[in-house]
Amino acid sequence: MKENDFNRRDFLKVLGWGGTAVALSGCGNTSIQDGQEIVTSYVTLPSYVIPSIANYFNSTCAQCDAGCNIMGRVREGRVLKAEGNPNSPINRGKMCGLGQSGVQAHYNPDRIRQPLLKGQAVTWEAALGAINDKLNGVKGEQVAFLTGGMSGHVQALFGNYMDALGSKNHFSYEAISPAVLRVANKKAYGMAMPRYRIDKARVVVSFGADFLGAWVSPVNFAQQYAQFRKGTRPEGRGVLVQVEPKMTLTGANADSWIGIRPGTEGMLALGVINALGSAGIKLPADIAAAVKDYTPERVGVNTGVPFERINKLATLLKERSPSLVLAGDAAEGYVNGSQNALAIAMLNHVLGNVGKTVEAAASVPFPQIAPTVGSRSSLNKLNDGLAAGKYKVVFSYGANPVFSAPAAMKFKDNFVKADFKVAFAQYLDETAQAADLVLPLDSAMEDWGTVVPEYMAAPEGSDADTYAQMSFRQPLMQKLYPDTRGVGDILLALLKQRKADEYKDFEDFYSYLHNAVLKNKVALGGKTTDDDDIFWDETLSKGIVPLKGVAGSVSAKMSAADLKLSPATGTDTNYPLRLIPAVSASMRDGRNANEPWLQESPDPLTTVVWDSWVEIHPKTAAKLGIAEGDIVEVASKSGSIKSQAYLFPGIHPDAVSVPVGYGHEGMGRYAKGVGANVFSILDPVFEQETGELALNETNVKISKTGQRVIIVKEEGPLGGSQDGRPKIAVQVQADKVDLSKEV
Amino acid sequence: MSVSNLLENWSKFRHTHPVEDKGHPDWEAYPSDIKWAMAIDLDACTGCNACSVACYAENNLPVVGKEKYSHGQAMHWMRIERYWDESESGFEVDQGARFLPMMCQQCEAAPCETVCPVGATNHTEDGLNSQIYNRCIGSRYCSANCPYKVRYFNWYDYPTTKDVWPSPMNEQLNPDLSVRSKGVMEKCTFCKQRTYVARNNAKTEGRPVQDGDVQTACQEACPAGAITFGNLYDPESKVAQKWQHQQVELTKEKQDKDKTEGNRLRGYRILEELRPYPSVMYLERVRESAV
Amino acid sequence: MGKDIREDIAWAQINKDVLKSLESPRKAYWVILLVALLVFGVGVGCEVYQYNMGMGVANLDNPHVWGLYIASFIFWIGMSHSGTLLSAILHLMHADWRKPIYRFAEAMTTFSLLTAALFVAVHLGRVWQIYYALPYPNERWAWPNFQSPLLWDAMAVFTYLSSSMIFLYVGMIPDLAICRDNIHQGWRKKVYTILALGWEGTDRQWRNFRMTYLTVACFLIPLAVSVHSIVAGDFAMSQQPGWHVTSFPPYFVAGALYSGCAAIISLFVILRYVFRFEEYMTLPILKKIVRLTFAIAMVWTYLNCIEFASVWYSHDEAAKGVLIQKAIGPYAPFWWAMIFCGSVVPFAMMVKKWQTNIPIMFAVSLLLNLGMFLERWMIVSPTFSHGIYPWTFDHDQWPSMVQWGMVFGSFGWFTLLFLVFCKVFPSVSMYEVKEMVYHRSLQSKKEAAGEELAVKGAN
Amino acid sequence: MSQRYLLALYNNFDEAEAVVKELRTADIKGFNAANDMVVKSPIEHPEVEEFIGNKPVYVQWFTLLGASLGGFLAFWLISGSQANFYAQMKGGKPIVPFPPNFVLTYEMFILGGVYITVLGFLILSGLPARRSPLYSAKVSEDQIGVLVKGDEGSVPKLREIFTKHKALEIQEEAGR
Amino acid sequence: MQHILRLFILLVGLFAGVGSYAADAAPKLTTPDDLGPQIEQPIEFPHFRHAGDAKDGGMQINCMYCHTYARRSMVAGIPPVQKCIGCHQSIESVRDKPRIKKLFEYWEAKKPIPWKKVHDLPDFVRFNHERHIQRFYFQQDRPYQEVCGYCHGDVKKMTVARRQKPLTMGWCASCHMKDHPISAHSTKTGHGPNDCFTCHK
Repeated sequence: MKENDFNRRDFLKVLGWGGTAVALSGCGNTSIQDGQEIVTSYVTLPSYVIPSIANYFNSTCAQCDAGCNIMGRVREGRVLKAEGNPNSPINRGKMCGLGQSGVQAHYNPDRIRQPLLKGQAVTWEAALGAINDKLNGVKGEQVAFLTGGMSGHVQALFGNYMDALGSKNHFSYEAISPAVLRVANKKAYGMAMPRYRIDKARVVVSFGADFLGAWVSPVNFAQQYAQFRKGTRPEGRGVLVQVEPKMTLTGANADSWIGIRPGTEGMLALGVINALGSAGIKLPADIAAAVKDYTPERVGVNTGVPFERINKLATLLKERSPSLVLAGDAAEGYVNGSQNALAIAMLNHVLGNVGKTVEAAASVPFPQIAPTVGSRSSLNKLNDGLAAGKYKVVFSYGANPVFSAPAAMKFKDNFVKADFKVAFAQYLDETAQAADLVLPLDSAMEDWGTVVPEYMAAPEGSDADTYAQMSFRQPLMQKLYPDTRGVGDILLALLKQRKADEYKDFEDFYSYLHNAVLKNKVALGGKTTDDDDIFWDETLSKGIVPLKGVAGSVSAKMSAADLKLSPATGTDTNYPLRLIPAVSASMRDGRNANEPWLQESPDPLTTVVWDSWVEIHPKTAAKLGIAEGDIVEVASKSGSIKSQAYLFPGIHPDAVSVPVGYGHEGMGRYAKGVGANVFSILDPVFEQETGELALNETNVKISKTGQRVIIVKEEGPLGGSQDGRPKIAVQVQADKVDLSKEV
Repeated sequence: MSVSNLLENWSKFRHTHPVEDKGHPDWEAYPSDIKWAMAIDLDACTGCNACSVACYAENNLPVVGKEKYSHGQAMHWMRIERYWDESESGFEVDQGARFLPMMCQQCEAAPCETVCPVGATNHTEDGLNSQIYNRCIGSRYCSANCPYKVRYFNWYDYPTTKDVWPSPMNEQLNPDLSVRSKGVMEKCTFCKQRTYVARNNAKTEGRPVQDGDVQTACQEACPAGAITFGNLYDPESKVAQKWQHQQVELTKEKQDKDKTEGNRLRGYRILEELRPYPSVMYLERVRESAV
Repeated sequence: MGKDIREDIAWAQINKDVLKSLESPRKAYWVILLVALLVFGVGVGCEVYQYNMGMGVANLDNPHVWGLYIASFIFWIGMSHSGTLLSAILHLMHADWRKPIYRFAEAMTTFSLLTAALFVAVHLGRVWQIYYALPYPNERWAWPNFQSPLLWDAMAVFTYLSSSMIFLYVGMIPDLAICRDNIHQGWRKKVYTILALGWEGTDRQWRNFRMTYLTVACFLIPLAVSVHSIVAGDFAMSQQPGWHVTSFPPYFVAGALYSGCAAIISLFVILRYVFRFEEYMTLPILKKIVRLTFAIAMVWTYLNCIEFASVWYSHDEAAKGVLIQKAIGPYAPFWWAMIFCGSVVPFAMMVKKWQTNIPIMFAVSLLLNLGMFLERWMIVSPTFSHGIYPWTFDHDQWPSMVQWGMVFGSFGWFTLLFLVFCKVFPSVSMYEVKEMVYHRSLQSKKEAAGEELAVKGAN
Repeated sequence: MSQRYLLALYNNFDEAEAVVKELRTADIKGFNAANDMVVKSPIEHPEVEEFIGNKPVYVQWFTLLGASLGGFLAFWLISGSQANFYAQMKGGKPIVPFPPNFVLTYEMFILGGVYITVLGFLILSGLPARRSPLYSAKVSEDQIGVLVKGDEGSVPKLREIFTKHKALEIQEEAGR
Repeated sequence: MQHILRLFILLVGLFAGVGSYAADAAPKLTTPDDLGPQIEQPIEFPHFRHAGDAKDGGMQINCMYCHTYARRSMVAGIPPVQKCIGCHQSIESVRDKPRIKKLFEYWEAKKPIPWKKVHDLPDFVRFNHERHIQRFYFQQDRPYQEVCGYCHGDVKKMTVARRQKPLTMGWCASCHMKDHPISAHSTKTGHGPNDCFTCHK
């Protein structure tokens, strides 16, 4: 793909509408109608474009923060499908369903098409002018900018803009993020996001880390998992043990799923360490002292896990090394979340996994493009500031806090207190609805940008210690609507309002990016002698820029002194059940809820579609007299929602679970009014060290409303039964098969 | 012509399949060197639905919405089934759930083919179970006779139904295959539009189709690489090697290995005993009993 | 017990009575016609709606792809069998009591087949492409798939429909001649003149007529059996549990005769009243049909039990599952209603007093027909809702109002056709009634003379 | 010599039988009982055939022809069309599978049989026909008609025989 | 009984005739002309001038010079405006002709020309130009006029192309069932695929 940019952009123009017409009319037309259809030819056309043969352009997925590298399949100027980039170390040519749905974010009929000032469509000049007016009247510290996670050149530009405003009020917010994990990892391993080598482990014990579903970088982990399960591996087929109160997708794939009492995961980890010690693993003295009280018997009573099982787990871990122990959302969403995570990390240290299956990852050499990761604690700060009236102008980009903040935080009320709220948005979501000015964003398939993933996977055979990468995001087709803009373009325009001189050379974000990349040609893997255009085109066509990263290191030792495990909070007699907001692989925090493929693809475990549900253990349900399809009210101290009850055996009897991401009041036709928003009833309880919202600390009570519906789901009336058919989904015990010679 | 054809090729027309010969009746003109087949490793499958969404994207599947879904009118060619381990007392969850991706099994002796009154579904020379949308008159007998229930009927005219492909979503539609109108049966085609291109390119280059020339959309997407697709007649292909290693033979309704107790292989085909000779081999899910 | 047909009734009186039915039926005729028209209108409305919206409005789904349309198709095909039974089988058996009623039974055959054919169209997702299923040389060079039982069905139904139409017509030619001779104006005259083909009752005509009638009757019997066997084949040829049953063809045939006989009782009662045929459709005839129906009911019940038994003793878990589901699953009320209507209600026909009680027999016949309709539904639907593949079981699927509307519409359509036929053509065979009274009077004369005469009768 | 038609109507079969028998035995010049006499009756009456003399019925030959042609052609047609260019396997069965073809053959066998039989009936009984001379509607009601054709010279004799057997009515018309 | 015998023979003949025709009726392998309607195009492109024989004043340009995708892709493709301009900007002699003026108008406005589709197959049909060109032009070495002309008719004598062949399914099949030599130097023959799936998408 060595065409200059002009041609390429030209090519991205949609070729006529003939192609669409062809696709649409299906089986109806059997007659041959000469001269009815119009076949539009290009005016000019690069030689690599052949009608009816697809071109692939590399880009980066924007559906979640894992930053998978994708290829857009482009035909006649339309992007049809996203496929994985085979050269990517992250997703290696694979894609998840969420990523596939990116095209629906792009083609979504509910995208905002013009800037909206107080609900009225305005021109960009007017919109940007309004921002300028408002900013001119306020001081730097009165401006707050709320973003989601960011990285790459947009991040750099954003940093410049905040500097230009003289504001330090950047709040990076993600509704669902491994924020506690980062802090705990920093303590335990010395780095926030080490590289996990599931593929090298013989045993993986995951404490609520849904790494196949929604945790950190699921496509990468799923591939590692596939390796891990191969009997032909030198280590043999790996064993997965999942410990969590509510079965996640990963739990559903475990060899052993342990439904633990919510909040006691750390204790179980210590119990396992204790059992390992009794089984003959040499424990450092401090650790041995710390875990001495956590005998399997006691832990068994507290966690609800039979102590034989703890011992068995310890035996397994002892016998099969290396192993990998992961701590995830389910273990961390408590007041004592980071202690849980630390206790779990300690298990890795005890087992000697650190350095083997927990590897150091490198970071990008340019700190200004390194990812800013979001957390919920920053939202608290913003909320407090807004409540105190500190901020006059608030920007919001890539976040939807009005939807995802607990109602008890009263975020919306505080948000509207600000004088002028600007939302950069693709949809008219809840936050955009509350904003004064809405700036329509390009979709990720129309936009330029670069992405640096937080979880840095390394390709096979590379120098993994120093491998870091930057991925390109480039337009896969011409803009659908002329009046949307990329976030980079908007930031640049805003910067020009502040520092016109510095940025006058850059016509748009593309030229900024182009310039920035070529300036750093050598660091990005080029030679000084390379022709600029050729280098640019080659870089773009690869989509991935390997960087020589800054090597990190994992700390080999962990002191038990860090570990003070406070007991799990008990339940309330008025609210006897623990609410576990479930993060599903496709819905995540709900930002993609308006993509119909995701709404229609069944939840893997309950197979429910197009609605939220309340998972209740059959025993609990029997106690409460609840049957499947009953509309139940889930009430916490902070509010209540109604949804349909689904009897689910994979949940702790003292817990109920409701998926997050549903219950939008805005966004669009596919998301609006579908399900209930469980974020709204979360109690404002925070993790004690990080200040993150403790997602799993809400206690609820369940009551029937008397209504009953037929749940819309994929599974039939038998639920998961095979009705005695001998050979449908067959399972075999590992010792009954010979996996070592399989092809 | 056809009567003379009948008399000339009588014996050919009396051949049965798949036991007697290797595929297409016209094998003299077209020596059947391709038999598309699949192997799905249930031990690798995580049930994540990526394949299903990829199928929606590739094959112009309509999103029917909640109301029609509730009537069971969903159009997922690839569906993920979730089973639980069963015991006397109900479902057991200690070893997770069992996921099973289920799509058209492209049976060699497909029950659906014989019953179509207009011959809209046939067996192709490359071993697929073809479904010709514009020939279909919608008697739905094929679906009635399909043991796997993997055929999906267009109960409504989805191209013109509200919110199925509202503009501009229709621009995502793949022009390589038709968008089905109402009253037509459809099903998984093993991404025929892709195999077509692969065969075409191989022919132009004057070589046989090689392993890796073509991937189905589900295979391409599957993060765990649970799906293997390829030419079963090509001994070099991965799928053929898998079938061979698992000692699963296409033309047997009861595999030899199953006659011996305690074989340590895990390949099987679903509902093999009904003798449709499915082209999809599943590999049993493995679970460790040590924990 | 009422009286049988008078043996001394004048032949001219027969002509007069029957021809009167072409002119002045009771008011009830017009009421029924109007109701039928309305009901048919509802059906047409449903079809228009379904045609425009797609089959989804029938509330069928994947995999529950067949519903009441197919059930009704079988029901109507089954209904047609009684006409053949009366006109062909009993003809060969020289049962002379059939003569006053066989004409309308044959008409019923034809019209219920026409109604059944309607359901083929209603059922198809793309009825506008139905010509794809016709075997004719075309520019596409494509032929239908002759392996498909549906095509056999189409062929069998076509053969049956055209044969029974021809049979009905041929048997009617002498009566048409009577009409031609007695009606002297209007379009009817023309119609009768054309249709009578110049029949004059010459010895040559009668000679050939007798042979033809006999031959076609001989053909019709195996044809009728084959038609419903083939319809049974739609199910029995498939691999689905609950359908893949060897005894389906005889079971279907028995069911067909059963529902047909029940329908004959209903129509007997209606025609007798509406066209004032008390003189001809006498209670002894009713008694004979009722007895025949009872016998067939028992055959059907037996075959039903056989079917259950063979499923039960097979080791096919799926088929067993379907049977259990029928009995205790969501369809249980309908299934038990079918058993009740089909196997228990007929015992009412054993009561001698009731055999000639018109209201009771009318009610019983309606119940039997309800039972037989349910039977067809219980064949089609439970297998879909609880078939071979557990994931796709589907217990919550019920026919929508559109489906029901079309089912009712079909009754309207049938009644409409049937009533119009009875108004336009003599629904009692005049010449055969004449033959009947002639032979009977001859016989009684001979008996009176003390002579021994071998008369073959049905009883 | 010109021909005359005579129609006599009788009340019952016995009288008609007597007339017919007499006409058959009577030797009347210009009148051939075998060819020139037709008995019309409102019902099918096998005895008529006996007393009018044995005349063969050929309908069954048509039946044979129709049935065998129907069956043969069905098989030929179906197999031929199955073997056309788009011959594609279905369900692993042969392209020309016998069981289904036999089912259809069976149906076509009957179809052919019925159609050709009825065709034969029409041909053999001379239908459709014009109204014959001297048709009386009475024969479709309750009277038996005996229609004869004879030379002018034979008319008085015929009339005499008719009246002898209590003819209800005698009509005469010139022949063509 | 002679008339009955005659009838028998007649009937047998009728049935046998009709039956044999029906079962054996392959439309003849000729490609009769079935002229489509005359179609008005935005520019009345003179095919005869470009592709016609020299004696007719044509320039004998290979079809695939302009319809360049035919040998590489499913569709033959309408050439981009650029292609027309490529030659025509150096052909001064015809620069003032109205059609060329129109062409340059499009070019200067950078607007695509909305050509009408002449050979329009139903949307569920996949006709692969590449396969046919490869098979007959490259492997069998037939002249391009014949290869293209088999379906498109004698375009080199037309101004605006007009459909000449019926393009029906039976018409396609008539050629597919014919045995064609597999290459110019081979006596081996093969016929076109007959899987429904090959052409129906």
